[in-house]
Amino acid sequence: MTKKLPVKQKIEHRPPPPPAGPVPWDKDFALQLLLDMLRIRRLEEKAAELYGDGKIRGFLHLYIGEEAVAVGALHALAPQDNVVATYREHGHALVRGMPMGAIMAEMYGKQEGCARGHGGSMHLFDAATRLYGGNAIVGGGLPLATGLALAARLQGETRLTACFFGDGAVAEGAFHESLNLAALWKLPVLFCCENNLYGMGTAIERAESQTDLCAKAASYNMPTFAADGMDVVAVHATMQQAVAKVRKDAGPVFVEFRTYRFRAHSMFDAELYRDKAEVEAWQECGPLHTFTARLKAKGAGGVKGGKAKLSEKEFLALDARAQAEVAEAVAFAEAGTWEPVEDLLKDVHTPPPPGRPKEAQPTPGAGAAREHPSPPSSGRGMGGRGRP
Amino acid sequence: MTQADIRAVVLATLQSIAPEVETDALSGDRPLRNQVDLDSMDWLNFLLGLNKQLKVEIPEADYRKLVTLDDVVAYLQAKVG
Amino acid sequence: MIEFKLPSLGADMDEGTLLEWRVKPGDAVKKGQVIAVVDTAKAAVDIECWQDGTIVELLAEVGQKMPVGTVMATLLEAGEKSLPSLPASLPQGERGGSQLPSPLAGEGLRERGNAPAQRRMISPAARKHAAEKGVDLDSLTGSGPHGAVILADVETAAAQGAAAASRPAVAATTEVPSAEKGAARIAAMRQAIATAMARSKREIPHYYVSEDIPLARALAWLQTANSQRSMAERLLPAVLLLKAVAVTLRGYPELNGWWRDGSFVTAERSNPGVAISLRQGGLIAPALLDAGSKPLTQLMQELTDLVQRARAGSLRSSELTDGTITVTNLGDQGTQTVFGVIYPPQVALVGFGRIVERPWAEDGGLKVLPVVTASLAADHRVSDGHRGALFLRELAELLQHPEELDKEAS
Amino acid sequence: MSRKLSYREAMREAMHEALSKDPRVFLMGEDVGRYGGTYAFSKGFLDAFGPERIRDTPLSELGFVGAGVGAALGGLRPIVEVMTVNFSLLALDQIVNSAALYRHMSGGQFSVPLVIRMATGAGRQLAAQHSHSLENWYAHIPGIKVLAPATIEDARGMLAPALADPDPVVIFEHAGLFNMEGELPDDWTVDIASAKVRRTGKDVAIITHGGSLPKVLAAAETLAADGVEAEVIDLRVLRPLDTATIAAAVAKCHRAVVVDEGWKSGSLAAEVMARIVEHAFWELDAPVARVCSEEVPIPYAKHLEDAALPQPEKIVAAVKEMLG
Repeated sequence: MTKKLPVKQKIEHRPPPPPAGPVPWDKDFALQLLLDMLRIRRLEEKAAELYGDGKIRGFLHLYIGEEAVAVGALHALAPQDNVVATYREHGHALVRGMPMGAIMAEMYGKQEGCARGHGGSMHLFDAATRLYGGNAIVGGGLPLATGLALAARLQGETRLTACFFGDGAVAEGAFHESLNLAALWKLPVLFCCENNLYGMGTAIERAESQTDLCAKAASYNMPTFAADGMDVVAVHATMQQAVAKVRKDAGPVFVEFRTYRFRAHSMFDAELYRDKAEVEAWQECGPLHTFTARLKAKGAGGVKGGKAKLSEKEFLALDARAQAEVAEAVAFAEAGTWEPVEDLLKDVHTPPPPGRPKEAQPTPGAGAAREHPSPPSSGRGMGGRGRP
Repeated sequence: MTQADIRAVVLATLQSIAPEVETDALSGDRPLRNQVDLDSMDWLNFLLGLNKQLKVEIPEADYRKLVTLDDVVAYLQAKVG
Repeated sequence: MIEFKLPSLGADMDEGTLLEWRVKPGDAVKKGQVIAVVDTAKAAVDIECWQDGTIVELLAEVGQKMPVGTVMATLLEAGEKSLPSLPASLPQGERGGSQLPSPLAGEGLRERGNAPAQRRMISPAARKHAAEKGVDLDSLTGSGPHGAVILADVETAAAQGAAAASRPAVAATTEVPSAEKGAARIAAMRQAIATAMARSKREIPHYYVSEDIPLARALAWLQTANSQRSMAERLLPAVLLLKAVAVTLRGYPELNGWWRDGSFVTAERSNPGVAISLRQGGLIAPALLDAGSKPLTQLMQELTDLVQRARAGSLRSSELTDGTITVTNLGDQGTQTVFGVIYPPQVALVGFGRIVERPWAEDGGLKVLPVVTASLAADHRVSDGHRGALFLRELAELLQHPEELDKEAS
Repeated sequence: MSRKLSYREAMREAMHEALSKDPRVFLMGEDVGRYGGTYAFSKGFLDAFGPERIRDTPLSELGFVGAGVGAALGGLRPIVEVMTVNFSLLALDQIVNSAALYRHMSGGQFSVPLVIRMATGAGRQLAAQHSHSLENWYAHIPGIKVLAPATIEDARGMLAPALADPDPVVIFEHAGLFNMEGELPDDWTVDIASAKVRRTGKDVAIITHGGSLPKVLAAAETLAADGVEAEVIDLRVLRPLDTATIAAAVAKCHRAVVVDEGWKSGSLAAEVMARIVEHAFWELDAPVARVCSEEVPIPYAKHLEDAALPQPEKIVAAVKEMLG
């Protein structure tokens, strides 16, 4: 008896038609998400410029074009949830609540950065918002997201773990092993695949025998969702469903966001592997301007609501806010300081616990708050939540 | 002893304690210890030196009268007579 | 056979230059006797010998700069049989840096082979080469790191052995102008302080506590005492403070001693090192030995003498190494409070600011009193803030009973 | 006669030559084809040799490195490019448990004529996960040969003998060398068995390999200005080590400093020092010293990364301390 094999999808390299119609949200919420997308875009444009100036070094992977995914998805999570990200994670860190100054200072390599300048662009970590990195080995985050979910389940916690990774990671063994474990053990992991069609310079159809990534995930016996990653409304709605599913079924869910990166893989990339026309077609459907155009033309407030439209003035004010925040973050990073070379060997191992509690002097950074992070603060101070 | 003689002894004693001091540059009416770095031990040795040179006993209660170079010279002159 | 090595006189000293030998071969020396004067980065220091014995050979030459641990002389232990053919009988001029192999020296020094604890450092290459060339390694002075005998020493000895032993190697000592020397000395001292203080801040987890101490009673007592004394015998408040620190330390052994090789060693006596600033710049902290058990008058004399000798650059080595705690006293020209940096390997430092009249609340009323702020910087590896605070409290209490400090002359 | 060439061009030429000469040779790895190689080592190869022989792989290191082992067993001569040593950790099982062991495990029946190339090293502010120097992990394993070309000549010449070798050969190419240019003599010859003296001297032997070689040569120039003549040994072959050349240099100079970008504990430097003690102990005039990376994950910030890695100044200081 032969079983019918799933058909290999012809992967579409053209973008889907841009979303239309009114945005089914309160205007305030819509503007909040628009602002977050603007914040990511302006931050990264500045980062690219600063890279050229030599202020930022190493690898710098920009998220430009993919902003709708992090913004739409992360706004569907609760503060107590865990987030595991990749090396293309500036947006995730920012939306999750990390101060922009701490991100910028980290990229500068200053000790006011979120990781004291130890990690740079690829390794943003923030215990306070439960962001477990900035993982720079493709697929490296999936097993540990599975373990975070295992810890939550064994400790009776309600948090889920959202793990972001690219389509390239789907080819790694770690993907398959992690999905299998999570499904086998019924762990609350939300596997969020940011499918931008290219694993570094290799198009997905050259890397995957089955380009329908949901079909792969489904083979591990877990629910799957797919959404247009260029449409923040679709991303958010799909993510909400997926989150609800994980919480309800207490098992893993796979979500694929179809998206596109407008810039090179990293700052070093001649982009010989894709057509200029393809990039331009996707840029036409950029998440920022399609969402903005929709808000301007049709407004927000849902079908029945007041359909409050976005004015150009409002948009410019939002953009000015984002740009001011970036300027402030750059100033914060510029004013930052270098960790003394004498501290080079610090944090290789966890220091021994301080002596008898009664006479112990407070030890910086070893407080309970770092082990059990509090939910993200609503404030957006410039790196204010630094170490003592 | 003339006032000039006493002044010369005072300056010589001072110089034996603080060799780096330029005695010409000292002003007579400003507190001496603002002009020369003398710790308590130096100050004691300075007074002790004057005591030896001029055979003048200086009670501890009088230490506070000796602020400027002019004070010291005047005090000693009164004692030497 | 005893090897007399250049001692380390502090965390900041790693080499010294021999200025003078105070003994010659054949001299009997007593424990504690000054046998040499060595110039360190900080001062010219008298070097004491720590065993009774007889000088056999002076290995270091005047003007020679050597690392700490260099064997400067050899001594026969008291009672050790003296050999008639010791190199002590050789004229000194012939025992230059080159150290020609001498059968006599070989005989006498080979004794040392029986004491593995004092094994000399000889590089494998030097051993191999010496065996090939028949050079007696025991006769060589090492020029390598830490005084190790290295290949070059063997080669020099072999070459000179071949070139006939007639040329005495006299080291030409060129006189350096003293002003230049002074500048170099200051720079060297700065470097030494930098090394010691950087090490302190790097290695010692300091904690700090401070306490304001009313001194009305102490100063009044001092005034009365001084009014009956001749000028030369008058006491400074500093002496009272030093004595009080030394006496109080008896109950706080964890503040009095040294951190060595990863653990704390308590000192039996308290020898407060007195921080003395030098006129040309820099700082030195020689110790007032056993200050707790000496009468105030004697302490005052010793302090006067110590300050004078520190400034003249003639301290004894034990005064530089035996400090068990440092006391820094800013005196009446200083600021009100000082928090010091511990001088390793010590584990504590007491600082006194300027004595000033301050409003003082007591028994529901306000008075004006002379007050000094005492601070303690101490090593958290050894003691805790709680004990440090108790120490200062007890020190404050003791200073309210100055007459007892004078009695403490057991 | 000679011509000027970069390390990158030399490596590219070597691969081009291998692919041209032997139809059994093929190149496989991430972005080697359409992208032209992550470091442009295989630019133009896809057009020249076609997609069957210039094979782009998914990000599946364990899979494609293991497939290389299988292809070698099956009669081909694969060149497998692993983008960096950092990602080779994902393929470690196939390298250590398959490639290295097959010959011996099969009682000599199956050899694995495989070449694995990978970039290695730190120094470009790529932070902890992208800055490893793990050559010594591979050099620990019997059954594989480990090479570290650090000159234009070696970049040009080591691949051919590696491919000719009947057993697996791992080639470490330090990313800091790729843009280095140098003269390639027309009559170059390269072996994969010996260490080479890159500079002659008499006062101290400095033993190094890979990306540390230019740093050591710079340090040697500084030392020369102070009258210290350093002999510089480039190990080139990290397994098996050329003990004779090391021992000869120590016998000549009587002092040795080992410079290795790996972390000190359990480093290749430790192995070289052990060999010196085993084979040249009686020639030593001073304890052997080493300059390695500080024992900390490589930090991103430049001043910290610089402080963590061996530098010419550190090498000069180590030599001077040794000389006393």
